[in-house]
Amino acid sequence: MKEVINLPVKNIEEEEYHINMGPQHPSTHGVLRLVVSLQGEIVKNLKPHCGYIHRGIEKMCEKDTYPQIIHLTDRMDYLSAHINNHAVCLLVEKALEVDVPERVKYIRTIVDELNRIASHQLWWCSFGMDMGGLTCYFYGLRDREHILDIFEESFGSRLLHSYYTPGGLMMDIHPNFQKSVKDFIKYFRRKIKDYDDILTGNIIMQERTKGIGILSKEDAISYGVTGPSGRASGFACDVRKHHPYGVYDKADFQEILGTEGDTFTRYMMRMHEMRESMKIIEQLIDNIPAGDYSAKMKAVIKLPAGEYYQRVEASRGELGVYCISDGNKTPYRMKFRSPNFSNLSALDHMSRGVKIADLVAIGGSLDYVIPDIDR
Amino acid sequence: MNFSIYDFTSFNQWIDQFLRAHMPGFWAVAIEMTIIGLAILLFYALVGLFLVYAERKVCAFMQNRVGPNRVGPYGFFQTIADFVKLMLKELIHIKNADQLLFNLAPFIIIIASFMAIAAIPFAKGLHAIDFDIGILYVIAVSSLGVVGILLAGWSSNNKYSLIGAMRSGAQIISYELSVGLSLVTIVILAGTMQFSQIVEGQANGWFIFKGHIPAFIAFIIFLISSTAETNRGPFDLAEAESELTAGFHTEYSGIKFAFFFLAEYMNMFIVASIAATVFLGGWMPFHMGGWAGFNHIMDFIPPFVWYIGKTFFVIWIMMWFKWTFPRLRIDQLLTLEWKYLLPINLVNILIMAFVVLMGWHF
Amino acid sequence: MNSFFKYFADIFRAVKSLLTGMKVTGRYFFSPGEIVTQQYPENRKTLKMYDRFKGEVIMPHNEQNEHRCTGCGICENSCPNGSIEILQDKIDMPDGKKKRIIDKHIYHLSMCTFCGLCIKTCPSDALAWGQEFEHAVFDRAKLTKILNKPGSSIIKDIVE
Amino acid sequence: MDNTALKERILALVPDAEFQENKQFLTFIIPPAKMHDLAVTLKTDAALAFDYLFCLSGVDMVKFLEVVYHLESTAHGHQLVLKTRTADRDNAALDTVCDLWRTAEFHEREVYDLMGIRFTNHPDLRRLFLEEGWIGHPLRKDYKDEVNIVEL
Repeated sequence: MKEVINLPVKNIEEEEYHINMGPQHPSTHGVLRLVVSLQGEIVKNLKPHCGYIHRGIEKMCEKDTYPQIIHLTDRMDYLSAHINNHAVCLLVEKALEVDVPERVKYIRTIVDELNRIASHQLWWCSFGMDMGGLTCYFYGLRDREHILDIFEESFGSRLLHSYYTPGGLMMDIHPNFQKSVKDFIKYFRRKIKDYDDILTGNIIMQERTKGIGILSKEDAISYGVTGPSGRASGFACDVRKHHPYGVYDKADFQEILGTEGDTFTRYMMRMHEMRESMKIIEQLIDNIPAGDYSAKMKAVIKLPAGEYYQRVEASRGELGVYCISDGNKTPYRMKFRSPNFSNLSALDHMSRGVKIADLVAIGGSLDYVIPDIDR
Repeated sequence: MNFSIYDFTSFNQWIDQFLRAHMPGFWAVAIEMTIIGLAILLFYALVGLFLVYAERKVCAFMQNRVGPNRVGPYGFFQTIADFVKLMLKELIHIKNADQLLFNLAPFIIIIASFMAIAAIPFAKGLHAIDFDIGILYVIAVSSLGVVGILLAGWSSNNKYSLIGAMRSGAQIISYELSVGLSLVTIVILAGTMQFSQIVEGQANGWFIFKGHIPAFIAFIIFLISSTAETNRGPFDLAEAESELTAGFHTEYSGIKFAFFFLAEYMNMFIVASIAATVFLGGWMPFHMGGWAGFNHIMDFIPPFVWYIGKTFFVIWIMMWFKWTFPRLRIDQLLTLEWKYLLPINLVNILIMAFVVLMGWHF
Repeated sequence: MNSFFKYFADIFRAVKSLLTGMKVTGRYFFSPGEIVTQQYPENRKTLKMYDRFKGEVIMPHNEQNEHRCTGCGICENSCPNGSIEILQDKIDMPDGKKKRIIDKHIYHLSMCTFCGLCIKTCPSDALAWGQEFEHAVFDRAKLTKILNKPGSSIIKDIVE
Repeated sequence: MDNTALKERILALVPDAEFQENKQFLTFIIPPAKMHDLAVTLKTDAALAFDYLFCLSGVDMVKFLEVVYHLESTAHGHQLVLKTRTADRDNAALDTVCDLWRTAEFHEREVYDLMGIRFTNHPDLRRLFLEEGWIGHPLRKDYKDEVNIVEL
């Protein structure tokens, strides 16, 4: 006869189990691993495990000259590559006290905003996919393709451009640039209605996101959640407004703040931001002043010894570049305060007590890009 | 009215008499059953393959894409190529999985959908078996599929599969009610549960027109709840790709996965046929009262074409749902059923009973 | 009574929002003119990349098989990944001096990140972007290219 | 509060804080023992209210290891940079600030992982990017890895 094993009696209702979401999971948008403790379908807590795509960009920067760093920052948050490059360029220009031509500032601002729209389009379509609406994905990519075409025409590549250089730009914009940007704005103003029709107004989506994953303003500040996600909680953190760079001080745009701090507000923030970005581009595109596309720079850029910090508003939040120079042509220490890194740290706090499906929605609304977290 | 040109009854009787004249009755029945079985199997495979192709094309057009267009003309043989690929793929052996149940589950699902197809009338006289409780039989058999899903989820020894299976269980138990009750609404109007008589009853107008408002509401509810019952569209929680990777069939590969895949499409075909038969007149042509010439032209379109056309129309609507809406969450799914569909359905039955009682239908 | 109306208002609102979404997909279903897919291998003949497209680094040669590279090595230094290697050679000039010329300009396409620093820093504009983008090969060694063509020489009037 | 008032205030709170010249930010070097107390005051004092820690970085200055805190007050808009140093390279340990600014939890884990500074009282101090059992801390200047780091 078989021996009867007395297992310890557990209350099944309270029993927790763990599942690994990722590193290969459709909704982690890359190689992020979330160890989720579940009780039934309710998330009790989760632990993010990063580092699957850690390339040591900060260490590599210590070996590279300042123009060479640009091609590394491209690859941090690859969806806002221009904006990352902008941060490094501004830092070098600030350290050397170089005055870049107005034309460069205008072009950089316009390209940054185009990049932001492209990034938010990809966010929108992948958010739709996280929610289970697969058609959204193709509509988002369809419209993003137009921006990538503009980029390809002017800068030669679609995703990782390395277009900015310390002191200016790699090359001047293509003669067609202004026309194609204006065409795109006209096109996208028409197509963004599809986005609202198919996802924003949808009752299923609204019911799934309203009141889910609430992050209070205090928590948002404490966790350093910035960008659209932080602004959804009411945290006025738009670097473009508070520490303007480029020609953002000349453009008229709103910093839209939410109050709820839930998934739906984060969604709406990005939808509004796309429209605000279009507004900025429309104001600037016709006023690009003539001039040189780069300031005169020395062949070998050496930063004076000291510490520099530059903040820019990347499409997912505040990107900070902290550089310590010892006067050489390579930085002594380069630190990137990446927006996704801080945003991810709040995921555990936000997703306690929600269902797995909500966890996916919250993750989608935070819009994390894993290479930016791991660097 | 006269459908004799496309009537299969005499043809069937002729085969039956021919066989019985040449052999004992037992053998005749056995041969008939084999023929019917093979015919349904062939039909099943063809429809399954076509539906996979159709879904890809439909979703591609909705998403501004072209869809499959490499294998054969307009990519028509794409699904056959896929099926060959799936047959040749390795069957992954799962450690610590319950092997018996794990291997059994795909068959349960496919047998359940196979059994349901037997009762569906494709044309006059063209059905495997005409139960006098046809609707009840189909509801009962089609809900057997959930057993397969539960077994698949349980035996895979995978938490994603288990969550998917449990979701599916809750979902199908709830939505079974709505499917049944919305059909009951029409049964009240038709006064029978036999499919052949339901179709005959729609000779002078489909039930969705005859029963006007309550029948229309029942049709909508049937569409929603049958979409849910086939684990499709916005109700695909059991295999929620972005949450559970592939839900209950995460661990399946090769031909076993193909079984799940095929069964999903066949279930869709079955519920669409039921919707077409019960609400849209099945193989009955479209007739307008008083327009004799028009009705005569309609009669010349074969009933099988009518039936397939209506079924694919319903399938197209279900695909339209799937490729438009985001997925529901499990609590929303249950809220929709218990707070909205079920009460509306019950009231709707009362209204229908009242309408029939007062003779307010057409 | 209020909640009764709210119940039906909710249903109405929900159905309306769902129909709005279905209108969008339905519209695209019936308008095949909106299809954006490129039929890639079929449209090879008409497919033209933009002039500035960064396909690969090339060294343009003129009809006399002459290029502009002096072999100074600035591109090699400015490359962040070491994807350029320059093998130099010395030749005797007629006036008795030795002159540095390029022997092989080796370009590892597999390591290139297309940052464009070599092209930007080149003092004699010897390098340029090529529009070729079909780089897939079965052998990794084929991705290592020698940019100066065999037997080529430098254009006469280039001075460092 | 403008920078001069802020400077006086910090020096009043921590008299042995060392002021460091920097064009952009008001920078102080704080002795490690007093760092946490100062942080509590900075966070809670209504006039200071530094509630937003926007960057926390570890720096290896060879002679000592340094942690740099970039602080901002969302209410007042003033910014401040604090640094603490520890000369002990083998058992570097500093007080955590993640009880005040929750974002520090991840940043400190990153610094621990890549720079090897332990943070006492940190709730979950594990390596963040590298696997458990990795030898060495890559961002240190004396880190050697012949296999993975290719010198050009």
